[in-house]
Amino acid sequence: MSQYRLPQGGIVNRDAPLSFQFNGKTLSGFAGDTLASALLANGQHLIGRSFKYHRPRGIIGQGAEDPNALVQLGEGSRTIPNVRATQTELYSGLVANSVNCWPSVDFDVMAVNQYASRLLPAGFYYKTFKWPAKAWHFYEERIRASAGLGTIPNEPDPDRYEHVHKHAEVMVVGAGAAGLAAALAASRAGAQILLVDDQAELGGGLLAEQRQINSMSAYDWAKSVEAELRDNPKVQILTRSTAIGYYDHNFLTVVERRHDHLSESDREGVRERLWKVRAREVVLAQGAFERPMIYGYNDLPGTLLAGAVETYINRYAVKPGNKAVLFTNNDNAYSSAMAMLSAGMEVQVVDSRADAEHPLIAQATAQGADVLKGYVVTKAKGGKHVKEAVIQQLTPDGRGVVQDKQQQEVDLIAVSGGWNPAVHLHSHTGGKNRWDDEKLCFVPDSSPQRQVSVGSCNGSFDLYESINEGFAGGLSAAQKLNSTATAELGFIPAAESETADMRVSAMWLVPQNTTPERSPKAFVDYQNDTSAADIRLAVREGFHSVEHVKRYTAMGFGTDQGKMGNINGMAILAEALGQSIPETGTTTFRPLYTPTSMGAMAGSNLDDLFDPIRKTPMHAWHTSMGATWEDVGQWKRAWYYPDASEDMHAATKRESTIIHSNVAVLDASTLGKIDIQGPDAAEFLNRVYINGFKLLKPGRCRYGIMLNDAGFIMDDGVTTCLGENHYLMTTTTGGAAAVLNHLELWLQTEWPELKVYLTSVTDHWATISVNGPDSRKIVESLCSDVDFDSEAFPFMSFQDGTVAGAPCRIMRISFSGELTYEINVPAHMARHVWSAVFKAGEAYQITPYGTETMHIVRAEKGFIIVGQETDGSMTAHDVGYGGMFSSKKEFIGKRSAQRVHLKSPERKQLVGMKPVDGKTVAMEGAHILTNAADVALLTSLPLKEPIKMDGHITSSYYSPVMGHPIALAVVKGGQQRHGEKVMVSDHLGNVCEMEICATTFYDLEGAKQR
Amino acid sequence: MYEIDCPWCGLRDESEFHCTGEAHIIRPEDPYALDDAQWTDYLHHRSNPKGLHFEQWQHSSGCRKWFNVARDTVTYEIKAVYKVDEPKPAFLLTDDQSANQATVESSEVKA
Amino acid sequence: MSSQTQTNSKAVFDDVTWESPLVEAVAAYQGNATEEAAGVILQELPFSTYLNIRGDAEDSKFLTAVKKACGVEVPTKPNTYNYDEKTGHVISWLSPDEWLLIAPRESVAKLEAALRKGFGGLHAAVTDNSHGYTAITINGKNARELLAKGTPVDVSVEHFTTGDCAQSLLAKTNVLMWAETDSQLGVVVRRSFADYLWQWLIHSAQDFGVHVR
Amino acid sequence: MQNFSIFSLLRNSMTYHENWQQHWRSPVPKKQYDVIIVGAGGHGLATAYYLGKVHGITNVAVIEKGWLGGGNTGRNTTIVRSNYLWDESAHLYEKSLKLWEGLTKDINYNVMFSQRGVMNLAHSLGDMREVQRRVTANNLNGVDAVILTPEEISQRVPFMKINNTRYPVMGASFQPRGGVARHDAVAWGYARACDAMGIDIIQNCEVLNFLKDGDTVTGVETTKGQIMASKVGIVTAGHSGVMAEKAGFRLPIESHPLQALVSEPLKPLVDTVIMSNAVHAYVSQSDKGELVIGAGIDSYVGYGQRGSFQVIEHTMEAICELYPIFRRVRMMRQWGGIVDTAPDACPIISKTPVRNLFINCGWGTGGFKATTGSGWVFAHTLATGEPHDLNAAFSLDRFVTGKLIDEHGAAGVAH
Repeated sequence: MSQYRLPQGGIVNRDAPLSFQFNGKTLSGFAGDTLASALLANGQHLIGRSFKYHRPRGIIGQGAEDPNALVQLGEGSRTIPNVRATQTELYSGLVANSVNCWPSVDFDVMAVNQYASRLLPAGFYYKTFKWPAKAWHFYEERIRASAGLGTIPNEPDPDRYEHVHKHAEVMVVGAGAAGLAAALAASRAGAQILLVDDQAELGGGLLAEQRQINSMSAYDWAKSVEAELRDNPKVQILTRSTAIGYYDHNFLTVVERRHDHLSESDREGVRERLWKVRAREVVLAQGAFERPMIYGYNDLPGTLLAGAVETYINRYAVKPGNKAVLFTNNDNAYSSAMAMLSAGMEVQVVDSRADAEHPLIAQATAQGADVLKGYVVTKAKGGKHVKEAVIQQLTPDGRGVVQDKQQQEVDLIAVSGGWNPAVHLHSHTGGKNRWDDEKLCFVPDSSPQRQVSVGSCNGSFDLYESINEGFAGGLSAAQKLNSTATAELGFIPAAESETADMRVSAMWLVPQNTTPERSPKAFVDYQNDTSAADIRLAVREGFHSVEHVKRYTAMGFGTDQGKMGNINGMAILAEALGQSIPETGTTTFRPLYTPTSMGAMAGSNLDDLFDPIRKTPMHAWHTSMGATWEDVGQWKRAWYYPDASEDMHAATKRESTIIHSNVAVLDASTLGKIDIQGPDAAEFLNRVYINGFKLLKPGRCRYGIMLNDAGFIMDDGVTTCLGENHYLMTTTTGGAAAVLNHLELWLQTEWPELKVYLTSVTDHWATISVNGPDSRKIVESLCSDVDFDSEAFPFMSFQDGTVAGAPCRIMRISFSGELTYEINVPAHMARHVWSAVFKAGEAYQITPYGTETMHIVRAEKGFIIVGQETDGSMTAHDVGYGGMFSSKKEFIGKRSAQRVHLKSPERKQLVGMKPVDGKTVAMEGAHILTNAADVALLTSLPLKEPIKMDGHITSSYYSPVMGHPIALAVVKGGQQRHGEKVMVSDHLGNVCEMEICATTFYDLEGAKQR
Repeated sequence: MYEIDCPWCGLRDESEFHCTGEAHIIRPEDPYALDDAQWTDYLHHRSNPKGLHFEQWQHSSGCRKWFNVARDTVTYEIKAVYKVDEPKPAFLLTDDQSANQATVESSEVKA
Repeated sequence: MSSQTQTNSKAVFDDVTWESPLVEAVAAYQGNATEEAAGVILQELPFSTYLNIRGDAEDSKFLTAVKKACGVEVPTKPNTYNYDEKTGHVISWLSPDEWLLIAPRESVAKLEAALRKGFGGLHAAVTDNSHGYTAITINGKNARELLAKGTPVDVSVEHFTTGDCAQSLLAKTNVLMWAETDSQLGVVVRRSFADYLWQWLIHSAQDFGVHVR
Repeated sequence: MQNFSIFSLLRNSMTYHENWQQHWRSPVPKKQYDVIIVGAGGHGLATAYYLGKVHGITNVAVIEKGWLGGGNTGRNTTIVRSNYLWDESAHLYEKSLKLWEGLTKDINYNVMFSQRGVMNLAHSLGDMREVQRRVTANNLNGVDAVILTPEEISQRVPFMKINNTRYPVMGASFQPRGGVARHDAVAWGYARACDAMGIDIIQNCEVLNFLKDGDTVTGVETTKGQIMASKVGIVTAGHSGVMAEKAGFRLPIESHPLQALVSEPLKPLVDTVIMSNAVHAYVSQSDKGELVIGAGIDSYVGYGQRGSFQVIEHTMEAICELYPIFRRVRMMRQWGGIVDTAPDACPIISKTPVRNLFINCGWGTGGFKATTGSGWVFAHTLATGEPHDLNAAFSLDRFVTGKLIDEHGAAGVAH
């Protein structure tokens, strides 16, 4: 066992040794160790290198506050960059490597930066790397290569993550002394509780506490409270779980680490679970972070926070050194001195307070600590580990140091600059903080949320005071839910404990014989190498707001987000500005409390579950026919049906030929369908469509265009009058949800007096669209109770009928321009009818067709597709449907359509286009040049000056039935330019001459569809 | 992440709702009596206040009804939830606001 | 709520083959545990009748018309349902003027006609949406934990008990959830989203052990 | 103004950097200026800079209620591109891009403009049509743009999941000259250059009201007293509605939270900017090594500089789906800006109903990339009293005439 592991004590499991690897060396620790405590047990302090100067960095803290102890954990697809050794439970087979150093952490090439550190102050990169003009890319390459800490895994993550919703009456964050007391009170008061703690074991600081509570050891008391809580079914406890974000109305996110503490081979199931908690009341008990002391080379490995040293000794049975200096400005740190003494270490206490007086000081002195009052450590010496502490006496006014120095040989400097309450979660939703001049820290003040902070995160650092405050906080939370609730603690925490009213006096920056600029670098942000001199430089250059200083010096920008040094930095800034700390203020506390994996924040909605795949009843049939698919919103639609030898062009050529010659079938089930019932149904339709619907008789259908209130086209579709006061509206696939919302918004908020009800029936009906000259024969052969004679069953009408045994609605609506019978069948029976149609059509070479062919044939007829011919900026006039504009009635968009620009002649209007050479299929999105001569400029891109354009091609295909390519386009003043030849250019720079023509190419009179 | 008290379904998570902009924007009785500038005031201009805002929300994944919410756009506190046909809650209005609310209400009552 | 015995997701009625939206999914996405060991038991209830009813809850004529037509009181308390053991009819509250009547497959025509007749001069409406939905029962000791992975509604036993229903999000689709007993719940989902939701349920229940009945 | 270069850095390191002067003064405001600019964000400072540099007007005050560069300039995802669809937008954003290319030299301040290319992914046929239309229009408007095939995308971003995913990547528009810049440096660089021309930047000074003579603006009432000017320009982004109300006119603007988040610093891997409108997420990697990720806006009006978790959740789903190797990478910090969006997602750089009072707002989620061009055209508008050709189309009264420039209309979902 190494000389740093204490022979007894701590709560590590000594008969469960665990071997692990650090930078290729095999070491060992115990179950219950963190990677940090195990490394310290092996005398390994040096972990990594700092960001800018690549100075050696060692373990300094015990949890989320540590800016230095970052490692690349694990290898291959399970590697995680920038993991904190202080937050990593040890497991057998753990592999960790230092980050941001090459070739090794001991011999890092980039360490040369330290010697150039005078050339690299804060913000140096704004001042240089500017010559020659375009050279930034060259410098950036090298800067980026040296930037960043860990590396991103190069294989996809094999693990699973998930989200869970949780509702809690009282949520307690943190299970230290205050948190346990709060949960105990709420539990006894009968509330339903969620208790969350980021450690594997409940207790927090109690796990390293030597004092007694309720006449038992702090550890035993913690275990007794835990036992009572676990016995109460209304209490849920989450360990290894961190509350990472506090959002409005008491919504908190908690990430539970489920198996990162196990060896890789033992891991199974979900790796991390994100709890989405809605709590009626929240009690925050997250504790506090210790502040460092800011003196020359205070960043050398072997420098630790005093509280962390106490924890390593008492909880992990590891002494981080043998001969220590404890440099403090407060009474609290003396318990750390006693811990070191009890571990057999030599301790020299350097207390900046000449007038330091407290029972703990007497106890420490009695146990052998030598205490120097009114002294400071001005500098630490050492290379990759601290070797000496330079101690000097403060001048009587405390603002300077006397000349002579004491040099003390040490292998550990424990520092304590006072404590910062963890006000992060309190502040996430705009909670205010107040500066406490006596405790020298920011404490939580008001908050818009139903929350209370208790214990040291509220500035109540004394153990017994925080138990009282925790219990009171938990009870008051429970009483807010049930005013009659009561609870008793059952004992009085040592009222006049000798550790009460501990004091602290300011020592934000240790004075030196010279100015901070000329003395050894004193670090405020250990990860980003921000020194006190950098803060003063920022002020000198005009950066006075704390936000400016933070951004200019990168203070608090690291992965610890300034948990350790930010307040010291703000104090140094206040001093430089001649202001108080409250006047200088803090930077903004933001989620995430501690870095959290993207996988946990994303959850399980990945791969096919990323977004629903909506399927029509015939989905499996399309797959069996080898359909290729197209995403249309959340729907999958069959795009085309290639046989073995066909590409898209060949397949659509076949499909669009047979639709005109024989018969072809489209699955149109994805269109939106809205059932409209009520005495004011017709009036309602009149108000939302540009054309009139009051005269539409039962059994008849009518095409309508819908504008938004700004007068632009938002959707179109056919509406059928099913009976008196009963209509069925269809919408585009993509527009279905938006149209239903649009209609409901107007109905509920603007026209509540209209008696009409809307119900979506999109999924109730499947739509089998049978197109082509032979369509009638096929449908007629399957339906004996409908008279198919074109007088009895004319175009744009519908009949109820039984098709292949199923009760259907047959509609004579056509989007292909061919004779079409659209069979609407209740969805469960759709496959049955679909198969019957195909069986009946075999003799006529019946063929399925997809959206690509649908696009071609509707373009042959000049039918628009909302969202392709239109883009939210087109009016009904622009697409040639001005005639449908009813002059008699008011409708949505009509007033806006009268605005000047919406009637101007130079607007883009829908036209047909065909290539002059009769062969070239123009690209969709190709643009029409205003001046044909500009074509000559297109040889050398990018153009020096923009050239004028008159519009673009919205749809473009080869049309087998026409024997030449056809296109639809929107062109300035297009309706008056038929016959004109224009030049068209696409994104590849191809140019072709095309002729503007009417939008309808095929069956101009529309005889076929009748 | 808001929690909104739907007038019918009670307290529900924000993910079930959708905000569709400012409330109490009354469609002019006769749009054609307005010139384009006045029409634009109705169509596009919004108060967009930094503070108390009366807005429309839809319980899109629940009962699908619209309702109004009075919310502070800085602290995100929801001060009141009320139905579409109800006036702005009086306790939230300053004196002059409640004065012009009275006039607005009278014009809002349709024939 | 399970208003009829389980028939598999493909069946023939009056010589017409009916297919539920989960005919492929039930085959493709199997459970990973026996019924006894499973923490979650999933089962589709295909081919029920789903009639959407709209009307004025304050109009007693409307309420009595519905009661007369289907034998179940119209629930006026938000997010509750009424269930008639005898007929297997259920009416769930959807919104202040909207309800969903769920009944056995074969009673759709009779019920729709009776309702329409009852509504005569009233401003009320009935719409057949039977083929637009399917239902999935979610039973077992981990049923509520599974739902909590996908819906923000509090589905704990204390707050979502027999007689309660709620429209909300489940994963990325809208559903109508109902609680029958402590360990028997279910969802009604739109047909085109059913395949996705089944996949999500199977994926999210794998750690509890899921059995498909 | 001390010149910044490697030589001045060397010289000052001799004296331990004690002799660097402040980049900008914090002067007591004068009583009278030629021009007052309300808002010392990127656009406000750029306006002042070009007023001085191009139009020789330096008797200018830039008044800021907080700390300069503290609004959206200091909290955006730093993307710079000009591949917009409509001619008017493309011309204005291209003007900005050309100014970006010379900015570091112009203001002698390294804004670290890194032209590493910007990719807009297409996940459906509808997206591909939009890409083809936009890239064609870009080329004809003098904007460099090409369409990348899935294979070409894979070569540049090998770790992107292109296939067997819910919405496969079918292609992308790519603008090689697009990229990212260091946002704080833009505000600080402009501020320093303005100060050097004698322009006063007055921080911690809130405009409480506008002073008027009839319908003409004559100055502003501030927390530091009255300051008069013959022309006033409002450049307050998310707070434009608040300012307009004080000045007595209304805007077609709503201010929404726009959230973003950043990962821990990592060794460089993402060398270009990747945007995906369909799945609402975009990502680039900063020079410090952080993955900078942007989300969509929250649907409600919000001045709290924070948004709802569901937006972050959806963005993380999109990033984890597109880049499976990122799932174990850890996010460090999330925040929000206040973006003023107009109904057609285009800016308003225009005269207002109040004479000599001009407004520059409505930039929505696209403000940072336009900082230079916006300042340049607004300086012209303030100096001459009339909009420049580049911003004439972005007038307030376009909402009255209906001549909207709808930048988010083009991506409507088809059939």
